[in-house]
Amino acid sequence: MEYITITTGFLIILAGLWAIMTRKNLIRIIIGFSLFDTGIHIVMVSMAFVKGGVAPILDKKELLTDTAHKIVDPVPQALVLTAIVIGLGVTALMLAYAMRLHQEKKSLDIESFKDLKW
Amino acid sequence: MISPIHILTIGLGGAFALGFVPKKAKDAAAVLMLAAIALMGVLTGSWLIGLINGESAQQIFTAGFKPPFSINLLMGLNESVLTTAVNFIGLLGGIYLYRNLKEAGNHAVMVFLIFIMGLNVVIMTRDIFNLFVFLEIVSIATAGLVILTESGKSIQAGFKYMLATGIISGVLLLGIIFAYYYSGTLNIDGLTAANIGALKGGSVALLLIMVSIILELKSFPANGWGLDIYEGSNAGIGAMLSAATATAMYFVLSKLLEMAGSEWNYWVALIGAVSFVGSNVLALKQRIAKRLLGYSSIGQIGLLMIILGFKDVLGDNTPYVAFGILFSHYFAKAGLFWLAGIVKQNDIANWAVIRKKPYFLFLMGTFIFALIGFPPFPSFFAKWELVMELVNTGNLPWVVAILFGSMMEAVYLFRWFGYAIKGENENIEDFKIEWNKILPVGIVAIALYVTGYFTSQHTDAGAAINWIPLFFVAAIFILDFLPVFIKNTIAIIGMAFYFYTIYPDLDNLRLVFEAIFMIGGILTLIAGYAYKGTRPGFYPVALLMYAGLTTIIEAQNTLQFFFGWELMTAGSYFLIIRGKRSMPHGLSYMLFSVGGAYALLMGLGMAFAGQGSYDMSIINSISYIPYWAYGLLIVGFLTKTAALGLHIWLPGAHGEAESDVSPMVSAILLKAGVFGIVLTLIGMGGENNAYPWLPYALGWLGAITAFSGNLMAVFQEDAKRLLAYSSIGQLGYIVLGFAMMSHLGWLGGFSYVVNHFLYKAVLFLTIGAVVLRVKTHNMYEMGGLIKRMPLAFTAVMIGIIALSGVPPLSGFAGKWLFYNAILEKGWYLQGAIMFFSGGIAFMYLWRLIHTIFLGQLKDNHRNVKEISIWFLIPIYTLLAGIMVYSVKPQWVLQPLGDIVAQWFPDGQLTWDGGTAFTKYGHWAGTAVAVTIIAAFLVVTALLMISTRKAHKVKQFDITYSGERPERPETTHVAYNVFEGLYQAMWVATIPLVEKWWNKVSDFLHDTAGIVRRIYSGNGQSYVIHIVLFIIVTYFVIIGG
Amino acid sequence: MTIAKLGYTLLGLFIVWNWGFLMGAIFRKIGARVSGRIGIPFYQPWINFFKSVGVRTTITHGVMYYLGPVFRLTGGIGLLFFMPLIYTGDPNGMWTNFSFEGDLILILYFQLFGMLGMAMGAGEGGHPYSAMGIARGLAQHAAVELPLTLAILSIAIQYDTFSMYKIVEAQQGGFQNWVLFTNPFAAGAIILAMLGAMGHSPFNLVKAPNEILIGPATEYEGTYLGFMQSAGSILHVMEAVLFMNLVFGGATSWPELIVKTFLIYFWSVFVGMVFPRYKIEQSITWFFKVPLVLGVLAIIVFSF
Amino acid sequence: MKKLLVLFILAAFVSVLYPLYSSFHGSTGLTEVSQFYASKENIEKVNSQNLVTAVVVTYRGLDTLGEVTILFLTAAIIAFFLKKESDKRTLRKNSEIFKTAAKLLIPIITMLGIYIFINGHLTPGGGFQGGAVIASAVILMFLAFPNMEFSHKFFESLESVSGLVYVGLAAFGAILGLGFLDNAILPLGKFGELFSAGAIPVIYSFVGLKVGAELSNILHKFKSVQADN
Amino acid sequence: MSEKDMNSKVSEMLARSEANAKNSGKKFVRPEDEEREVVAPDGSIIKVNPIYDYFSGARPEEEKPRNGIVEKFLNWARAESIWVLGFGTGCGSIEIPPLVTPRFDMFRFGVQMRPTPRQSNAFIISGYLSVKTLKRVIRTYEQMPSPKYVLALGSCTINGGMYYDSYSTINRLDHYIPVDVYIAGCMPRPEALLAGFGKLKELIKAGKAEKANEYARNFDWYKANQKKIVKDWNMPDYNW
Repeated sequence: MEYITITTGFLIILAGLWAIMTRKNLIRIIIGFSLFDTGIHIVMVSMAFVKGGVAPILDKKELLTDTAHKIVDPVPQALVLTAIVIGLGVTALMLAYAMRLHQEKKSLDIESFKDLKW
Repeated sequence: MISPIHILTIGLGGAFALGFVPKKAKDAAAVLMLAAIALMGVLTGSWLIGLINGESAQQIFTAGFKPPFSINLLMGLNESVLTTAVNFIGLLGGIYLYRNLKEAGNHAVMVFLIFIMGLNVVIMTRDIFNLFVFLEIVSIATAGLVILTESGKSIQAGFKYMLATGIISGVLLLGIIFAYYYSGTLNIDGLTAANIGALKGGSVALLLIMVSIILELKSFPANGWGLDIYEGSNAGIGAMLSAATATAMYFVLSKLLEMAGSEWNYWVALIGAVSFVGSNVLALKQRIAKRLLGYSSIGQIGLLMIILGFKDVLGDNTPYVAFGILFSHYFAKAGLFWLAGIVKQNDIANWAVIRKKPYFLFLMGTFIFALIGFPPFPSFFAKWELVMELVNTGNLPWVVAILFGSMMEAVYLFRWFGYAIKGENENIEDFKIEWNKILPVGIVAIALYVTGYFTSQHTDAGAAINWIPLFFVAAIFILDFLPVFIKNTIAIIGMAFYFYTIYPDLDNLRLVFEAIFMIGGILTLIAGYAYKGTRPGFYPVALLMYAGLTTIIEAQNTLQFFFGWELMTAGSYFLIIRGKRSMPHGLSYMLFSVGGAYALLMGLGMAFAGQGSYDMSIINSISYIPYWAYGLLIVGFLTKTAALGLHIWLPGAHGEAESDVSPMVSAILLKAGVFGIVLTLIGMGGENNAYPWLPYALGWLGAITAFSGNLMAVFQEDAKRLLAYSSIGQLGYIVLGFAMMSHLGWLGGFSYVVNHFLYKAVLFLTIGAVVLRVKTHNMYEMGGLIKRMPLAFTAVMIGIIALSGVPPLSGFAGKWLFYNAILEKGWYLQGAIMFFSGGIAFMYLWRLIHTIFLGQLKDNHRNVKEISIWFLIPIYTLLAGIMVYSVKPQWVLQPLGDIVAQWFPDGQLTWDGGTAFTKYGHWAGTAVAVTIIAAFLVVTALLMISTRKAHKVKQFDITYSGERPERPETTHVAYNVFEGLYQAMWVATIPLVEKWWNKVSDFLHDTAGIVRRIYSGNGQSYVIHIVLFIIVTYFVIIGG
Repeated sequence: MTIAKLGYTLLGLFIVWNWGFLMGAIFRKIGARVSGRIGIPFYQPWINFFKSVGVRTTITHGVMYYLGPVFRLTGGIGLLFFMPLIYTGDPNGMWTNFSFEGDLILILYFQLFGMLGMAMGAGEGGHPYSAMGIARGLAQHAAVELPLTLAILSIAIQYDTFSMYKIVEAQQGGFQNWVLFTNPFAAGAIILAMLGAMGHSPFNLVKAPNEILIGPATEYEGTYLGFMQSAGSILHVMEAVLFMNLVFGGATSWPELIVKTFLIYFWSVFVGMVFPRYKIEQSITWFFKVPLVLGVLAIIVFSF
Repeated sequence: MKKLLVLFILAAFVSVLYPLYSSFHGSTGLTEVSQFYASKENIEKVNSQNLVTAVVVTYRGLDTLGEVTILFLTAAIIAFFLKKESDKRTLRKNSEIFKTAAKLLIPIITMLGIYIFINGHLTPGGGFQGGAVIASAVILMFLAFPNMEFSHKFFESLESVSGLVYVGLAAFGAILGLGFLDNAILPLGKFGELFSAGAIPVIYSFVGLKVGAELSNILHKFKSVQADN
Repeated sequence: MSEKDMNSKVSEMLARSEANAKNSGKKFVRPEDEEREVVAPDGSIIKVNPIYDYFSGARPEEEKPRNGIVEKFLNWARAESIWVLGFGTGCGSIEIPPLVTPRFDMFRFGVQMRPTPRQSNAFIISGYLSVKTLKRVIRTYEQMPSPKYVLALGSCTINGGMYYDSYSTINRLDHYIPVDVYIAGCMPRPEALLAGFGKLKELIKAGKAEKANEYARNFDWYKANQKKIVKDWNMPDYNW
């Protein structure tokens, strides 16, 4: 199970990077970035998985005893929550930027924003 | 004391509270923000004071659990210093950006506040994921602040920044989660204990963490986005990024480096070195001020990374060194960015406009000198300590890299500064002054001086520095508004009094040089009375140079010596660049000086290595690769004496300087280099030293320098350049003399030192005064001035006779001693070259006196007056010195001989009355003078008797084949007089050295021009750089 | 002692002055006879001198113009003062003049004294040709000095002294002891460099008669000219004495001095009769070729 | 060509990541930290049924504070970045079915959101999730009633108030000496009930409100600058 | 400034001067001899008069011979040391070079050529003398130190010879400068010249060759004659 997710995660990371590095359209690049981020989140979640563990929500009585051996790791899950929100913020901001860039040059091609160089 | 966690409370609370401030009360929002930052500053500042006074560091636990189970923060000494610094600069930056923030509205104010708060937490946090979160806060806030003052460029820069930092933080996150996976903890101390680097995957996780932090520091070459943001954003934001963010990130790196383990030290240092050198080389080609500052910031961070990488080597000194560099960078870079915002000029050539408000120029100079590491700024002491320790531990390649990078930095910063001082500024719009923008700049400038002073007090060697001359300079600087007459009097009295108080403490060797520096200084300052007005800026810089010179003489330890050396360099740089056309020459002077100073620094480092002391006596017993050490010291000093190969700065610098500055920099300043060489050669162990090849090479260098300097002088059309080249030649003699390492050679050298001071001061002062009258340097535009300025002519005549070494005047003493020394030493070919140089010298001397004073008087000079009395006073005082020396050479040579006898005791020179005897020959100076003068007088009397009725004719009463000349210009043979000699010897005048240095310069600039094309401006390629950087570091560090 | 010495020296000066005039006349005469003329009477230089001194009007361009001939004549006289003329075996002998005041280096540098003064004096005359002549002269002088210095240094190494007297002393006892034979490279360099120092054709572009009038002296007339003629005659003899002392074993008596200086002078005149005038760059290049190589060889032979 | 280069770079990057991947072998147990969180005494000390929430709000509460700050920051930046409002657009009228459905759904979605964050310490979900659900209601509102005037003042005030309360609660702990963000400043209550886990539900509620307000704000800004082209 | 510009400027100046001369009725002055103004380094204006400012121009004075024996000795020396100024002023200069050949060999008489007037005491006016050359002759003659002697070679110097009616040559040399010895003929051969030298020697030794003093004594007369014939007089009255 965890191998599937972690493999998927890494593949999504690579796909995201591919998009960032090859696409010309800003929106696609942002999507690529989103993919990259998501891939990392998936990798993070994979870390949390413990064979045979259940979600760390102690809504059943039996979970309250020897909890540590029955649940999956809550920490990466907490981390991924934070990471997702951060990714959301960054993506939102990037989109805002893309909008403004489009207003500036009426183009979404990343090649057309090279006023600063060298 | 209040818990540091309330920084968060204040920062976030303030930010959230800002939401309630009505949109229209713009001032209220900005003031609230400043108050919040100030409050954070007070909080951290109180911690700083407390921790300095011995309180223990405090751990802050959140959520009531101990780490590693909850996030904890640490407030230690380092943290308190850095958070205080961040809040301080944040406050100043807030003040600077007051208007921008106010106009941008509440939201922008919030962002700024959160930015500062985020940096505080980044510094304090001890949890790696928390670090990630707050790093994201900082970078998102940065992305927001970039567009504070919106332009197309800033938005582009912001987007690239977001893209790049997005990738970097993704990588960081990946690293963090795997680190957690391997170690089971997110606490930095826990991770340190877990030593995850030892595992296969763990090492990669560690690599990802480290590399992403390094990338966040905008390491070369994956830093195009960083440069864009420096260039694209508001200057005030640039200042924040460069000062505050970089400071915080640097501390993060140091935190994580502990976690990564000592094997990472090397890699961090390596990446730092690549970054430092690469970024500074690339900056060479840069002409946009803010981007230039960006390159420089990245370079400085690279340097700091090197320091971090060597923290084991530096040991307890690491904070001292790191903070020294960091604070110089922090204040200076913030100041420069702010200045960039005030001046509002992109192209560095347009910065000439800053001169319209001179105190801004002063501020800029302060920052630039602080960045390069001149005294009295903290970076000077830090760099000193760094180099000393690195050399001490044998890390020479690193020192070379550091010094090379610093050199490159000096190139572009001084080029920029040169534009500011001397560039064309008539057509550039003046900039406006806003008080809220000046205040922070002024504060950081003052802070630089203050921190510099306190940094110096930190070490024993630094505490020994005599600050009195500098305070005198500062006092003169404050009194700069006074007229010349008053300042000049103060300066002369001050110098005279200082000389009077210190001369009893000096040994004879130092007394000779101190007398040249001080008495020469006073005499040349007397000439300053000829100037009118306030002559702004002259006295502080002139006295700065003299302060440096006297510090060199008085130096008890090598740090003091180097301190004085750099002060002198700075002072003389400003003096030189005062000339009308001296911008390029000022630059090359500075670069050679800086290069020489670095050679010196390295040499002194080698002296320090193995001896562990800074006392001046360590030069006498260098044990660590002494050949190199002495060689480097000599090369360092040779840049000041303008030996061939290192001379190209001199002609322009001396030639274009002001009339009374030329003698200062030629007759006096060059002796500082000689003093250094003397010290080095003494250190090498006198006659039977263990390094025979060094003096041998030095001797040849001196001879060839004498030859080519003199030959070049022959072909000059510019009187002052002629004298400048002549100085090169004369210094060649001096170097040759000392290189002989014998009693006679040294006596000859000393004789030349005294003599060169006397006659070169006379010549430069006189020619300078003439130039002031006729307003041109070109000799062919003068002529026949003997009729108008007989006193000046007499001075020059005596000066050139003394220089040429024709008996009976004093120059012959040196020549005579030289030949005896040469015969004794067996350096015949050098001696022959020297004699040949003397013959060549004769040509330029004749040219000097002929084309200026003899021949035809030009029409427009018919009414020029005799040179100013204020020039004549020092000139004739010096002439009196020459005459005394000529008639009674034993009065000068015997004391000099006693000095030399300390190291070269065997008395090859004996005195019998007024006659000097060596093994080879004899010379009775007084008798020769009497004989010649008597013969001269008898012949004169005879001629006067027989031509008593001579008719005095005018300038065109010459035989002209029955015709009459048309104009003085066409009758005066002055232009290209030595064409024949040139046709015979043009081969020797090819400026190979200059070509070589030009090639070097072109190569570096071309390299920079090519390499910097990787910064294509495309955000995507920056991502590729980042990924490549990770890949390369992976393959280099972990290796496949 | 010193007074007596002064007397002898002045007597020597008188002899040298006259000998210089006579030698000049003899060579004019020889030159005339070579071309089939009768030539000037041998006393012509004296007549010329007196005529020059006896002009009725004279001009002056200024103080330095005035002092030019003074410098030149003082240069000649001083050279004689510092040069031991006749070797008598006594270092303080009467004909050693004032050579106790200085050695060979003093002589070498003092040669420049007259040149410098003349250069400045001619400069104030304001005539363009004077300046040209001086410029050429200085350039050529520098080129001559290089091989000359090398050769002199070589001799100094050979005898381990800079003292002119000792150099002469060491060459006594037969012509086989002369530097000419003991140090042929140095002698060769000196003999060739001497041509330049004497200023005859092909190295007479300083005066270059009829090209730049007569160079530095163009504006000088009357008494000035007389002084310069005197200085010229003294300097010619003294140059010859210098080379005689250096290379040809000095002189033990006045006749020997006269014969030797005559021959030395003859050498330069002989070359002058044969070769046409060099241009300045040709002249300099020539001195950098043969004499320089000889000089360097002389140094190498005696320093290793 | 460039793509080939990128492919090559990616291949190299894979080789960087490969050791991570290859050394990953799943987890067989909890880490030391997680075991600490899952230990009985600590469960009782925090008294939150949802362990993830306990970690998010308490143990790693500072991260959450930072995360809220990031959203706040993003909203603020977008607010002053996109402050230029473009002209009103003329949009096609929405169908009646859509509008009616929206009217029906918006309160329900909002309710769901509120439910999620109030019960964050008991069931999966929490402040962020709840806030996001609320924001989706706002999106629906924008889509259904594009011309409706929208008071962002309210959202901004809500945002600030929630933030202040959050920071206040956090600092309160520190002032009380319990620790910054300690949830024990409020009574812990009975395990598994709504009023349990001390300050967690309160904090999470305000987080939810804040996130909802912030996301709505962001969306509103995006909407208001959209031009017709 | 290119050559073309220079030429056009010069011709412009020339035209202006000519026009000025025509309009004002004054004498023609070459453009380069016009008064001009130069700017001193301190910015003040200096007026330059090229004809007078550069020259001393003082009148010559009679130089009394010394007393008795001294003067006799000096006269003998002067006679035995005749230094001729080597300027060829007319067609007869072709007769001078043979004097240095073995056939004539003037050196044996103490005669030799000098390239500069400062060092010469004899001046050979060799044949016809154009007005243009006369100006140069006058300047050169005046620059020679006294005592100085003039040998007029050929009949043209006596009465104009075959050019007696030429518009551009002078008829009588002794109207302009005093002449010591005339050597008649057209042209006289070098032998005649040698004979002339012999005559000059006699005169000098007898103390009769005091024409330089005569020139000083009758300076105004000579000057008036000279200025009458030399139209563009652009020198001071006496050239030192």
